Amino acid sequence: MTSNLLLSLQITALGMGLVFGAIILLSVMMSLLTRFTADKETASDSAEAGPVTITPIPSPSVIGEHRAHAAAVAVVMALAELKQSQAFSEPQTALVSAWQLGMRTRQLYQKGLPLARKTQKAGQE
Amino acid sequence: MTSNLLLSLQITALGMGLVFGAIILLSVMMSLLTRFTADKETASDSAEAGPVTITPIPSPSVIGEHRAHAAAVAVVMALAELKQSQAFSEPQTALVSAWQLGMRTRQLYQKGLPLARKTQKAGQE
Amino acid sequence: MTSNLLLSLQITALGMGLVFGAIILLSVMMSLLTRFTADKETASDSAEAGPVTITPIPSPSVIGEHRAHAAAVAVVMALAELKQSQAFSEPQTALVSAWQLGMRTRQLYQKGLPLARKTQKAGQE
Amino acid sequence: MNLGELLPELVKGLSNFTLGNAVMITVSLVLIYLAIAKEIEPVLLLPIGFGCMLANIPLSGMTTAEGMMGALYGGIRTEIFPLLIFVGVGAMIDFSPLLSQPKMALLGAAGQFGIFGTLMLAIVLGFPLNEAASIGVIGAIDGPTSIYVASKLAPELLAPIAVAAYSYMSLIPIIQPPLMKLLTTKKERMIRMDYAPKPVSQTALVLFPVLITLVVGLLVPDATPLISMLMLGNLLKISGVVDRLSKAAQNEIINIATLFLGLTIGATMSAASFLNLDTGKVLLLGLIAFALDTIVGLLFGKLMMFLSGGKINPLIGAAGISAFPMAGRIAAKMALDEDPDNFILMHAMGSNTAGQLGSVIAGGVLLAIVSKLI
Amino acid sequence: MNLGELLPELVKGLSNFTLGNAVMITVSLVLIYLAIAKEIEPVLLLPIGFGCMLANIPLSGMTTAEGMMGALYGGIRTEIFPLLIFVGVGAMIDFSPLLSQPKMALLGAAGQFGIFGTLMLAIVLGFPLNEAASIGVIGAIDGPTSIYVASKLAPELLAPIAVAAYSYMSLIPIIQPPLMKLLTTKKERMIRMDYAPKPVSQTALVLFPVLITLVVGLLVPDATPLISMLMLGNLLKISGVVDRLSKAAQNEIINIATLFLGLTIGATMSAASFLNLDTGKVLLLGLIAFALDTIVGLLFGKLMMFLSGGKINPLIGAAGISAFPMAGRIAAKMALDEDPDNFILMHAMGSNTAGQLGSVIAGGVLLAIVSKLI
Amino acid sequence: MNLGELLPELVKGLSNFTLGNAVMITVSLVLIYLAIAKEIEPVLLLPIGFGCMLANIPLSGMTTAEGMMGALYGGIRTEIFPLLIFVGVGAMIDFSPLLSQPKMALLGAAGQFGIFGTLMLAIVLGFPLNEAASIGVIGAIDGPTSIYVASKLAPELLAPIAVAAYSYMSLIPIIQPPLMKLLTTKKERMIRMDYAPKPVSQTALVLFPVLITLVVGLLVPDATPLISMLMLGNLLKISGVVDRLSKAAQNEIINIATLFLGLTIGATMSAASFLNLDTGKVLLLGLIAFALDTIVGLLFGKLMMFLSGGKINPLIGAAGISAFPMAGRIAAKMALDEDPDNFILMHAMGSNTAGQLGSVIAGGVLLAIVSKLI
Ligand code: NA
Ligand code: NA
Ligand code: NA
Repeated sequence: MTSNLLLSLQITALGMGLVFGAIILLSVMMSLLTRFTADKETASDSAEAGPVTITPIPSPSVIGEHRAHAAAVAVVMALAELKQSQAFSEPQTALVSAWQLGMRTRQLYQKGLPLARKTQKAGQE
Repeated sequence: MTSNLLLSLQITALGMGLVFGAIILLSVMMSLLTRFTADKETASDSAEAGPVTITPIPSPSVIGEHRAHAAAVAVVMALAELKQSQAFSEPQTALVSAWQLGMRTRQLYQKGLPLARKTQKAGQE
Repeated sequence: MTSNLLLSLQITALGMGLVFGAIILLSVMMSLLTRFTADKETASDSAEAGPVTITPIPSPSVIGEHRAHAAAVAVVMALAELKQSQAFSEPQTALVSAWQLGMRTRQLYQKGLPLARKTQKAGQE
Repeated sequence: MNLGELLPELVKGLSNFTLGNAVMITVSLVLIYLAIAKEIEPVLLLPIGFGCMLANIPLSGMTTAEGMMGALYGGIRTEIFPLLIFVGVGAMIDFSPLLSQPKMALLGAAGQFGIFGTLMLAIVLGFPLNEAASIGVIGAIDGPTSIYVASKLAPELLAPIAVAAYSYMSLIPIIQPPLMKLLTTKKERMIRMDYAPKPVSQTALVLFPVLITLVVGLLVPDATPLISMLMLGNLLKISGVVDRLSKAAQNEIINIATLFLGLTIGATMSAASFLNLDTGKVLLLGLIAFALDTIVGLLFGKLMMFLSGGKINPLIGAAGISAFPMAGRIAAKMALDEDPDNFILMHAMGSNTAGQLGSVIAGGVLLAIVSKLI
Repeated sequence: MNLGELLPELVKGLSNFTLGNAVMITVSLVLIYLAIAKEIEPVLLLPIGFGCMLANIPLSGMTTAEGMMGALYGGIRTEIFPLLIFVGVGAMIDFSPLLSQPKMALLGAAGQFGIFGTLMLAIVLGFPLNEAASIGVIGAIDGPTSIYVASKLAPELLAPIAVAAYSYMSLIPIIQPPLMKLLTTKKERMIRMDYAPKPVSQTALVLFPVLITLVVGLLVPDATPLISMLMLGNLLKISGVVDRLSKAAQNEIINIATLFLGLTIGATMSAASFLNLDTGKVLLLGLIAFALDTIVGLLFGKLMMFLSGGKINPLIGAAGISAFPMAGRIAAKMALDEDPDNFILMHAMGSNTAGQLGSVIAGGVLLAIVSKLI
Repeated sequence: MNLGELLPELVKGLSNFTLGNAVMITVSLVLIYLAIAKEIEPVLLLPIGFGCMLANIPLSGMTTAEGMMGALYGGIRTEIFPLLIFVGVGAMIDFSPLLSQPKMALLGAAGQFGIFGTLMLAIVLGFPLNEAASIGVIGAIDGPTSIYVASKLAPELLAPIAVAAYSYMSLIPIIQPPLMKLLTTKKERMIRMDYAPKPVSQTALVLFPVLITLVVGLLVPDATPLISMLMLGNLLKISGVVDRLSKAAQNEIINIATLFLGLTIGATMSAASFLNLDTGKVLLLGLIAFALDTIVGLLFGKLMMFLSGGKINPLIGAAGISAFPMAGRIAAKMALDEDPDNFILMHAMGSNTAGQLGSVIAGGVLLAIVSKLI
């Protein structure tokens, strides 16, 4: 019993140690990762990335602009939602046809046939 | 052979008896169920319930209103269909983003940011 | 080794022979198939058939019309795409409700209830 | 070495092709034709027909235990395919017409007589009890139930029973109307039914599947898998809180299960196992069961008409056999043909959904009795 | 023969119905009620409740090895269901808030103390080590991880642990706020956190799941299945080049896995296996683990507050327990309630996603240590 | 007890990490990079790369028989994954260009020579017959067929063969154009092809998959599984009566099968099994098979050009190798590059779909001959 308790104490110490060790390693890794991959056009990127991506904006200290930030975030979110909604409602086209269509489209843009181009758009909406 | 026939007769008697017994029990259960759960705003309820729900309306005896009833039913059906069509075409949003977005929305409605609210709507359409 | 090589030569001869044999048979089968099933309203058919169906049009030799042909093809493709996109975004209605609704619709068209008919349309869009 | 010895290997397909294969492939082509050209239950007859074709291409290896069809057969042995289909069907059924007129339920019991009547007939024809029972269930024109019972009691008859259960569904507009005209007078068919049901609350609709599962499960344990999956699907839909699951049940789950079930059933239709007198008898007896179900349903409908003092249109009795939802639709259509203002669809669907419950219960009862006797 | 001898067969359902079954069916009805009426994690509690109901209908045969639930149980034995759910969850998680503030990760480590604290407590209460460890993991309020660890270390406790892990998720708004108020001052809860993260590039977001899988996999091999499937889902989404797969993961795959997992877990809740003192202890200890996780998380949050000179709002510490994404949401809500202009959602989600990583790592660490010791 | 003895357990991941693992993880990162950054067949290379990474994390237990990957491997052993992918591919193929110009089919036969040529080469290099045959099939650049044949004849080479078959698909724009320029004159590439096909009726399009299945199945039974699933998918789509199934095939079924297949294939790429000279040889020979296929296809195209009196553009010969639909696309692009008004896409796709049939038939023929000889 006491031995068990002792054992469990050791497990706790060891376990929490390992968890903290691993997490600290990960957090170092993350800072390096973000540092070495930092780039400009992040906002657009992450907005495209998916519905749950938040655009990091250097946030001001003024309250009013706090609101602005929240608004910006919400807008991006909503747009992302919207994006996704389209992504979902748009036909999951057969790859094949996609390829063929894609190719023909190229040909047509080269020569520009208004009719075809119009239908094209319809096709993608 | 005759013994087999006799047996099958017994099975039939027993089987039909059991089936009727069970069904009668169920029908009693159903009447109790509907009696004890009866409530007002059934129409809306059932319309939401799904595409195949029929709105029970105390039906009149006049023929003309028979038509009316059928019309009403059909309308409810059509609306249900419509509802469902929206249900289906709306993005199956990632739960996470749904939560986060939902929360931000609350915040924004508290402060009321027209832009955000507009985009919001777009997001849900 | 040489025996192996000999063997592989035999396999190649035999294998290519069988492949050509089978393919030739299939190509004969195909010509018969198209000959005996030829019909008129192919274009519409194939457009309905799916996203990757191409409408064969007796093609002229003039270059300009070559373009026209490609355009036509692309249009059909785009339309097919469009069709499919609708097919995908429209609710995959429960068969049951589809049946019931379908039936009611018939009844209503018989008697013509504008309201119902309108909602109907909405339901299907 | 001499490749000459390879020749038999290279023509093994043709050299092992039997007349029986030819016949069965013709059958498969007919099934595919009916599915595509006549749109008869295409979602099932097309895969069944295609599977049948595969089963009769010699030495393809697809129907061996290691082959694809052999692997998919596990979905039938464990009954997972028919049960998953029931989850999807349950999510598409609406029980409110039944809930609002509980006495309609009786029609769902009467509509099962053909099952037992046919069982007797099959016994007389010399079928063993387990096969006779499986054949009778065809009368319910209820695919998953028929397949479930057959795979438990008489797997050797699975193919013909499944084919019958699904293809007869399409014979409803051909078989039932004449019987209706034969057994009911125009006057009876014109009976208007006031539609003044008790209002059905959302609560009742949600409690319904739960209670049905409990009551039927405790009374007829062997019916639990079928009834519970049907009710699970219904609960997923009606609860309104698990849209993702309800849509999954109505789409990916039922679609995939249907495709695989069809292929696997078809793959059991090898000439060896399918081409024999029994198959013919099964198909014929199934037809009789179907007709008997309809007849007794109609007669019981007339009985209720008398008891109700002519307030009940006997046509709805024919919807009690199950064959959901076709039978309910046809009954309403018949009434409509006699009088374009006679709408009994609600009542017919009530009887029809009751028939669905009835046939599942009957299937469970048969399983219980027969598995005990054999 | 004499049908009399059939009677026992016909009432077997009722005659085998035990008081225990009645109790468990009541439990199942409560779970279904909570799922539908209170919308508490309906996607899981509804199937769990329904499966529990089925498991307590005597002789239905569904939970035998040949039955449907028996067959589906393979998805838990092979851990495929929980892992597929993680693929879907991963495709729904956004790690950018964490990536932009890596030090938040520490909160995800502190939030796992309750797991070990509860392990100690369970040992004291006399649970064997393998069960004690499985119970502790409930503290993460992370269903798939709890199920994964339990099915490896103590399958006999799978049902109560799964039920706890999923139903406690819904207790977060009830359990955490009081603890937050108790352990933090209004002034602390009102701390504003400047949100000036390092910008996160698409490249970083794509590399993240790959690196996490490698690092965690090499450090804690036993955590690889959980972490890798979570990261695979995330990679499918964030890569942006495999929309079909990402959508499949977020829809058909997770929906089907969730439905089957819920049913199967529920089906393990037979009276025989569930109705005993241990279950009560497990549920209670799980609650303690949950509370301990929250408390230590908050205290660590306060520590970071002091170290940062009051720049960090301690509330986000409570989000480090995992319970993704509810805990993060609640923390932000608390701050908002004190001051409608105090937006700490980004920070809370950073801490919350770190908690998700932390609980998976803790689970793996426990598996490694315990499986070695027993 | 002394926790010291736990240390080896805690560092087992790192202590068992071999140089081979490091190399293979690098390989996996390259595959993932190509998939995401270069968008090279991401739907397959991403899962394959990720699976490869998992297979080289020591002691994760995922690739053991009880692990997730071990369980999923059943989908390859039973060939269900590649066959389900073919169902989806079939639902995406349009055979009307081929049906409208049946003589194009011949190109699909010529395009398979590389398979046999490479088999000879592999024999010379000392590969046993079964492996040589599996390697040759890479030439078809047809993933499912390559995987199907390899898993039957030489499962030990499954990983390199699958990787080659899928990654070479992306080399088509790099490998084929030079060969085309080398073997054809600009004048030949500029040949215009009148597109005056026989009209193709819906009936023909529906009968096509059925007849192909029957004819190929009877001639080459070993090709039945592949050809029949390809044709089943096509029939589901073209029949137009089973939209639910056709969509299921084009979406949930193919998506899930693709994800699982990719992961499982990748999981076979452990350092032990993948890092050896044979793998290098396989990859190289696969490349040769690919090139040979293209060359012979082009030469046969020229032959047809001469026989037709210059009416046939030899470029479409290169599309006969299979590699559907990339090869067809490239051939048309080459013609377009020479003359922006030269549209031979219809003809190229005709030849390309014929190549798809040809490679399946060639695969079946090899299975028949080789399995008889070994
Ligand atoms: Na019946
Ligand atoms: Na935790
Ligand atoms: Na080839």
